[in-house]
Amino acid sequence: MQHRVITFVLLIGLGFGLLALGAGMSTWRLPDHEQGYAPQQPIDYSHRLHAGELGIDCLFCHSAADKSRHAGIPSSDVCMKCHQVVTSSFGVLQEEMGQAAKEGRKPHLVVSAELRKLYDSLGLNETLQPIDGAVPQSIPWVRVHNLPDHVHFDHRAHVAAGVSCQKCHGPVESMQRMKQFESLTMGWCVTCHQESTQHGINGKPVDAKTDCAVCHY
Amino acid sequence: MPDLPPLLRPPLVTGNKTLGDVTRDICAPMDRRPTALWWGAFAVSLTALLIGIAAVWYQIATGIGTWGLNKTVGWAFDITNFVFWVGIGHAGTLISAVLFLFRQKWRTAVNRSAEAMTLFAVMCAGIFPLIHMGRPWLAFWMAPYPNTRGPLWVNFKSPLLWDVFAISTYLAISAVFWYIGLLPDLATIRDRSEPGWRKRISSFLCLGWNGSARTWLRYETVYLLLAGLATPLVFSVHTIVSMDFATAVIPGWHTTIFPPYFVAGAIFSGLAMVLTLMIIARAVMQLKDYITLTHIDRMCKLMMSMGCIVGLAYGTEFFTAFYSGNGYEQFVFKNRALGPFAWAYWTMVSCNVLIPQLLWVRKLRATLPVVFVIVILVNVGMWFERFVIIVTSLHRDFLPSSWASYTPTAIEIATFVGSFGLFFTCFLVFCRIAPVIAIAEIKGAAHLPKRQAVEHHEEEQAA
Amino acid sequence: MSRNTNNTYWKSLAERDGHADSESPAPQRAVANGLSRREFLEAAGFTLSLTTLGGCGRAPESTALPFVVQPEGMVPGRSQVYASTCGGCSAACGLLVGVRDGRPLKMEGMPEHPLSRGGLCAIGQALPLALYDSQRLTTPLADGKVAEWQAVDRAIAGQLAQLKASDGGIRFVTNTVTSPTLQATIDAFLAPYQDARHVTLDAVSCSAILDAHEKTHGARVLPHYRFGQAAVIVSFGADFLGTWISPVEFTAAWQTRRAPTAEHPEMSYHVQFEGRMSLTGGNADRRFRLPPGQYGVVLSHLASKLASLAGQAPPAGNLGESPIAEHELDDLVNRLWDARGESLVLSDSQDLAVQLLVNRINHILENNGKTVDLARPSRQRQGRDAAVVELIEELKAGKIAALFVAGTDLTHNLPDRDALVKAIGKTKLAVSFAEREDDFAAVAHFVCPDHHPLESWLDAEPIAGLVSLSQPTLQPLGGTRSILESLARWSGREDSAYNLLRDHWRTAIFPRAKVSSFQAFWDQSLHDGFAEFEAPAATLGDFQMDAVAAVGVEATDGGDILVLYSKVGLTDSRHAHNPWLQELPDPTTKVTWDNYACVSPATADRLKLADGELVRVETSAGVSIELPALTQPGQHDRVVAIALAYGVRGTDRFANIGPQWLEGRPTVAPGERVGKNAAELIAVRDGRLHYDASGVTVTKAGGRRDLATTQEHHSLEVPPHVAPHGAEVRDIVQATTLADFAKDSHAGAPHAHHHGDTQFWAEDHPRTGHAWGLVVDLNKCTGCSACLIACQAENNVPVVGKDEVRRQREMHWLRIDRYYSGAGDDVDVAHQPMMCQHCDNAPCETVCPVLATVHSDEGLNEQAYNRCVGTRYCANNCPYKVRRFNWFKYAHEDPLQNLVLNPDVTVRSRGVMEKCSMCVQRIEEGKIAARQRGMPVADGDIQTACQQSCAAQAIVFGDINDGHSEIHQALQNPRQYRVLDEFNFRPSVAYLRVVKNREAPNGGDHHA
Amino acid sequence: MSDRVLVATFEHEDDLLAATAAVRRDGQRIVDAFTPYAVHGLERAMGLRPSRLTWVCFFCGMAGALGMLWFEHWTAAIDWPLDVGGKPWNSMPSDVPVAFEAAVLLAGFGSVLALLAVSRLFPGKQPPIIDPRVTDDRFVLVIAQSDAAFDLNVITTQLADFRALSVEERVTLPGGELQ
Repeated sequence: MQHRVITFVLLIGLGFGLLALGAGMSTWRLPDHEQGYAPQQPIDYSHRLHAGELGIDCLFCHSAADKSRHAGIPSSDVCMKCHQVVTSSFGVLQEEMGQAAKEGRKPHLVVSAELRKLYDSLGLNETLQPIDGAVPQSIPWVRVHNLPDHVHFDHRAHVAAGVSCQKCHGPVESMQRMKQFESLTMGWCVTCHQESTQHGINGKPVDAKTDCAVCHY
Repeated sequence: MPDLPPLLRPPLVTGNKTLGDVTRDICAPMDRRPTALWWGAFAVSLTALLIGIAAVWYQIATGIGTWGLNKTVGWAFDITNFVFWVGIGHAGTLISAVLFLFRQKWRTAVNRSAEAMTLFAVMCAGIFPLIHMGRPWLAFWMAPYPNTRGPLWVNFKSPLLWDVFAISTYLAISAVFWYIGLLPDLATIRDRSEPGWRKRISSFLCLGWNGSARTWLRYETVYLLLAGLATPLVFSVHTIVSMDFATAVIPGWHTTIFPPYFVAGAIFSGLAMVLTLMIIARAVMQLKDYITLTHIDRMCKLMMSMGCIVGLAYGTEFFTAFYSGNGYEQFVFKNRALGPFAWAYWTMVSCNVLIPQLLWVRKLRATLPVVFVIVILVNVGMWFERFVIIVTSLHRDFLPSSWASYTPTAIEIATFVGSFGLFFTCFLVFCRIAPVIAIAEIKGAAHLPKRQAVEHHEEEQAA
Repeated sequence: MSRNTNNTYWKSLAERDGHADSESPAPQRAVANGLSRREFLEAAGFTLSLTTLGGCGRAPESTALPFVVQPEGMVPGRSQVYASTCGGCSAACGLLVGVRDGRPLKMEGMPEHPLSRGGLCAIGQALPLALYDSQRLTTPLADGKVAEWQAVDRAIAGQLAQLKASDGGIRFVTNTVTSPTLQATIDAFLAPYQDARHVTLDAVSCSAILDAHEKTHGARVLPHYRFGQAAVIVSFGADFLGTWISPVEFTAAWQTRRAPTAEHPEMSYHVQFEGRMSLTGGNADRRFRLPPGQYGVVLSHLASKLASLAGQAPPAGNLGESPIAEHELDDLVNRLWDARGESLVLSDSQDLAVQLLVNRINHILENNGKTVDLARPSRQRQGRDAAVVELIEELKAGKIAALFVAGTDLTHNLPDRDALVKAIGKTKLAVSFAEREDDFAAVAHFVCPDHHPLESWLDAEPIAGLVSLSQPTLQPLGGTRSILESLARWSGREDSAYNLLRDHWRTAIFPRAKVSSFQAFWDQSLHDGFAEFEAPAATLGDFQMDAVAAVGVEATDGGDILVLYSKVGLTDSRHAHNPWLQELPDPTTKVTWDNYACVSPATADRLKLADGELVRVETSAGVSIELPALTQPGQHDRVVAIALAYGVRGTDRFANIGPQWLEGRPTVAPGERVGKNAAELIAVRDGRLHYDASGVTVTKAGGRRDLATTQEHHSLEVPPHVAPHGAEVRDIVQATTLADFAKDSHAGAPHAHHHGDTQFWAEDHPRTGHAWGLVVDLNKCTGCSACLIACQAENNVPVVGKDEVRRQREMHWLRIDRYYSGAGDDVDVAHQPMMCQHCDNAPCETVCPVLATVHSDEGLNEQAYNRCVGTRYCANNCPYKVRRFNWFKYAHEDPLQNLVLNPDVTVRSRGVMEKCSMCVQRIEEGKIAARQRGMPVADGDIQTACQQSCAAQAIVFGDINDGHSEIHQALQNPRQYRVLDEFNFRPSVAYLRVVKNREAPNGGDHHA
Repeated sequence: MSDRVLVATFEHEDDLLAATAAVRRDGQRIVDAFTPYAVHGLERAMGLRPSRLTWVCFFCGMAGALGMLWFEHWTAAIDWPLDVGGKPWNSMPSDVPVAFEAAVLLAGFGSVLALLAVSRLFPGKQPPIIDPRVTDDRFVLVIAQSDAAFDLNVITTQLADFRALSVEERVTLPGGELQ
């Protein structure tokens, strides 16, 4: 009798397990299948703020996307183009400005915690002046979109063909933390290539080849 | 007409056995403790198997470079062994299925062990295509399963893929054929065993066989169907194996004669291996009454005729090359006979064509030591046939700049030895745990004269 | 799985649900109907493991580090190309350095360069590998120990200060210095000292040519040979296509006259007299086997016959008996005479008399100023052997106090090493500038390692009036220092190499250029890589007839004749540390990783030698060397030829270069080096270093050393005992003679072949877009093997080591098949670059079970490495045997050396097949670039690595469907054929037939 | 529902055959016979119809062949047409071998599984053993007792004529399985 029960429980377990597998099929992944990957970044950078609310063009920061196979992660000096001046959120700055006006003093420099990390990495002190002897360091961003070494994806070709960034990267402008939106598996790539060749991109006919050597060499 | 039938057809089972005797005799080896001879053979086989496992492990861990292959000779021992074992695997099905279809009752003495041999030989064969891959851990890519690569399936134009399907189908069907044949005997074991592990296992495995006439009827139908399926299958498998070469462009491979040539060769080598095992089993397992000299005589005749077919194929190959007017083709065959691997070629010709001619002599067919030596030589010769086809064709192909030689490494030889280890280990274990002769079948066949009488009786009554 | 850290663990379901009785016994049977906790957990664990399966497979986190400040113009992932000058040898070819993300990766020839014209030899291609060599010195050494630059500078300055006061000699030994700045720096460095001299020692000296010109023209110059203007070329031993002086330049010029067309069936006539079988000899139209000692006799005959034609007095002295038949000589004389001013006679002999005769003949033929340019002489070889010989004497006499050696390995390159080392011990100061601790550096007091050429500022003036710049392409990897800086510092000026160079250019080069702004001149030169301007004409005297005398008898003392030569791709011991070059098969012998004694087939028969059996070669001076023998067809029967630049100190590092496994054998035996140093056999005669010697004895030494050869069968002829009637010779390499070609431009095509395109199945694959193809002109291809290294560098082809090559497992995607035909004097050599033929009916594709190799829309045979499971069926079924299998995991453990890997090409893992991809990464790059421009791919936009490197411009790549492309034209060439055409594989690679400028194909018995 | 049956045991197949034929001629219903091997002629004697498993085999084989042919065509020519060695997208001849193998595989497994299903054979099944020697050297005939024509004595005598070793009455389990 006891064996019956064990068998029964095992069967239920198996059923639930399979159910879990089946239900999670869309998120279920083989090794190297990274859909939904959203690692913690060294700086809590928000694409929603920059690309969404502020409407900064993708190519402003990822300027190599139409020049190189890598879109490129912006160098710190690109950040400093704005953040030389913008040191904290607008509201905080405004508040300090108002406060200063009220107190009749020059506004203090208000630096947000996240931007402080940027300035630290560049070796800048409280007043954003270089610290003597400090060597500026790169910010160790965590790669979100990883393709295996045997795949050669070239941003140029896709940008030139008019593929929108969101096609592969998803609605980046709404992402607080960057995540891998699509599966980026070979099947996903090939399907898109086949469909693009059939239907064109934005009405423009393209010849998105599905030869192996388009990606593998 | 008292003595006439036995003169025409010698009895399949001698010694005047009853049904019970048959059961007891055949099950006896399973009940006895293993003999010293068995233990010795098992120890040797197991050692060989372990050597093979070590070699394969080392090869997979280190790389195919541990074999003697090179840029020109990409296959040698691996595929030679593969074809060799597949070939051996053919006689089992042939004896079982083809002879069954032709109502050759004498097959009952040997079909069980021949089928087991098939199974083990195909297992040995299957290992080689697997381990010969550069990345065997990706062997599952050969299977057309849905994957993350989207619409990328497999290449159904590749003979190697045909091979995958052929070999796995063959292994599966052979295993089923063997297992289905084993069902009644497993029930016999179940019913005569004392309660214990053997009874438990056999009653689990015999699927609840109870000897019902209705089941027997369906069973016979399915057995016939399986035999009918296995017969073209066995031909298709070696045909497909031969297509690995025949559809290639390499001179010496690219030959339309290969399918029949390979099938004949496979049967030839398979018969040789069955005979080898039969002669050993007969001596070791005291089955003289079941495996009679008649059986061996017939097997010898069959084997010799196959040898002649193979010889004809060798000649035809040369003629085709000569007649083709293709210099590359002609060269390959001249190079086989006179080139650096001439020794292998002439070993093959002597072992496969010349030596079996001795079997024309009836006296020699009845002299078991002689037959034994001949079948061993045929085994050797058939191994060399595959070696010659593979290596001599590859080592000097189109561009003389790429000509190369081939020497096996110790790892390769150890792997080869290991395959024998696997084969004999499996076979020895099989001899211990399953009836080596199909009990139910031989019972059906042994009492042939009586039943004929009954049938006559019935027919008379019907009339 | 996320886990709440303040989990409370419940003991039973009941407890969790709040019904737990505090006194409840240990819950052995917590679940009612007899299911124990253990059993429950088993079941639960099983379920859990299934669910976790869904969450598995997260790759380890990797970071991406952007620049802090992105350098202007730099785009990550894009190559930048810098014009520079090759520092591989003193030929100073133009170089384009491809730099990717801060590291120089790919060397390409500079198409605009007036000398190399886009070609680059194997050595140049292999430069980056030497750059990323972890065994290069990174610090100076003092007495063999790591030292600080300051300490070394102080010590050397101290020594030098003492020397200034004393009369001890200072000698500065270098190889030929083509750099004007370095020359000026050396001169400036030596100026303050009383007895200071600069001695030039070349790895292979051409001293006799300069000495001869000193005698005949009154100026010690090396002529600039202009092969492009020569209709008749007669070379006595000079391997000008392979190793001699400036082979890339010479090949580029030579090939311009090697392409006969149906309309103009004309080409140059190239005759080679030589003792061994050189690369150049193999490419000659007519080749005579002549030991070096007999050059003089033959030249005397030629000179006297030509003199009489010209109505001049023959050279003084008696004519000996000519070893060459009279009618052959007459024929040659007539051809030379008819091509007056368009002919060229040259020799590599170190025999002054021979070089004088050469000068005389060129003088008679009015070649000076045309094919032999003395007005703008070459500066690529300046060695004066007399000075070297004098240096050795001085060293032995202890007269030298300080010895500086740069760019050459003094003790390795000279004979009698032990005595020399002892003599060097007498100096107070021995300084080496070597990049690695070479033989001299090991005995030097100080080693002040110079930068690798790719790390340093330098210049070069290979031909008077052609000055080129060499610029650094990355920060020095180690603590090395430019020789310019070191010398300036010891002369009291502390400045960077850049400033030193620029200053010299401002003061010395700029004035010659006759332009107004130095900055503009400098910028332009730096951009172009070179600057060309009128050179002041060299002051030459009238031709001194008296200086030339006929050579009557063979300069010999019997016995066998030794010829020392440079191996193509390994001309200098400095390159012996480059595994690409060590594994580069010699273009003629196809041997890698070793030097050996080449003997003729007759000698091998006589001594009963098999390849690899050791022979002992002993000179009359009693110096001997033991080397494995190699049968070399076409070699003179009395000649034994040995390559220099082997046995280099430190090459024992390669012992474990290949895969390590049970039966693997080390590439270099313990305690040995790659090959043996044959410099010990160099003879010093008449104040010159002679690379040939007579009176040598060759004996079988017993024992063997297996040679690693990439080719085992050396003829297109199958061995006679297995040859089918009518198919004894395979028409893989098709050849014809100029005479036949003039009559029928399709001459040489086999008759039996079908020319229809029979296809058994539907043509499902029209090539509507691009159709990539390659055409190789076998008549231009010299076999120099630069393409092979270019391919290796471009495509991350691994080095496998000697043992693997011996097992026939070299990995080169592009190989050069070499076939001999004929025997004796009539041995012809054919070179055929063989790479994946990208067949439209590819046999490899059909057999791959997993679709790892399929065809692209553009006619490429693609290999997807990551799909490959390694059945090797494709390689077996490849009729051209061009597929290469990764038998092992080839080493990529050296992180520094990995910097050389091309990020555009996947590094292949163990167990996969690979092969020529027709540089598909470049095709894709070209297509993407064109798409960005919005224009179609133009012909020439995309070049394969092999095509780019080819000095002979023998390789044409392009789009066959483009009616205006060069390849489209090439395919219309009547010489075009495809290998194994009769099998209908439809290769995308075509070859152009060889045309030899002669009347009849070589006669005599064919030799396998 | 349980039935009473008559179980007769024989030593030779000839006796079984003859007894079966005779009992059936007399209009008795034969439940089953149990033999150590396939006794040829028994099915005729018992009046069993030929098995229809051949049809299972045929249809499975056809399904295998056609299914595989379609699959091969779909993968090679429709889902992702790849140029393999210049061959046409759909090169039928090369599809034949695998289709054949698939046919054999499906036919073989189909018939065997059908056999097991129809005969209710499965691993671990513990069938009632009517006589342990039935798989050795005994032949057993089971005759239903419920029939109107059944007369125990007549049949027992008749069976004794055919040298039955024993004749005994037994009761079947509900569902008709013999006990």
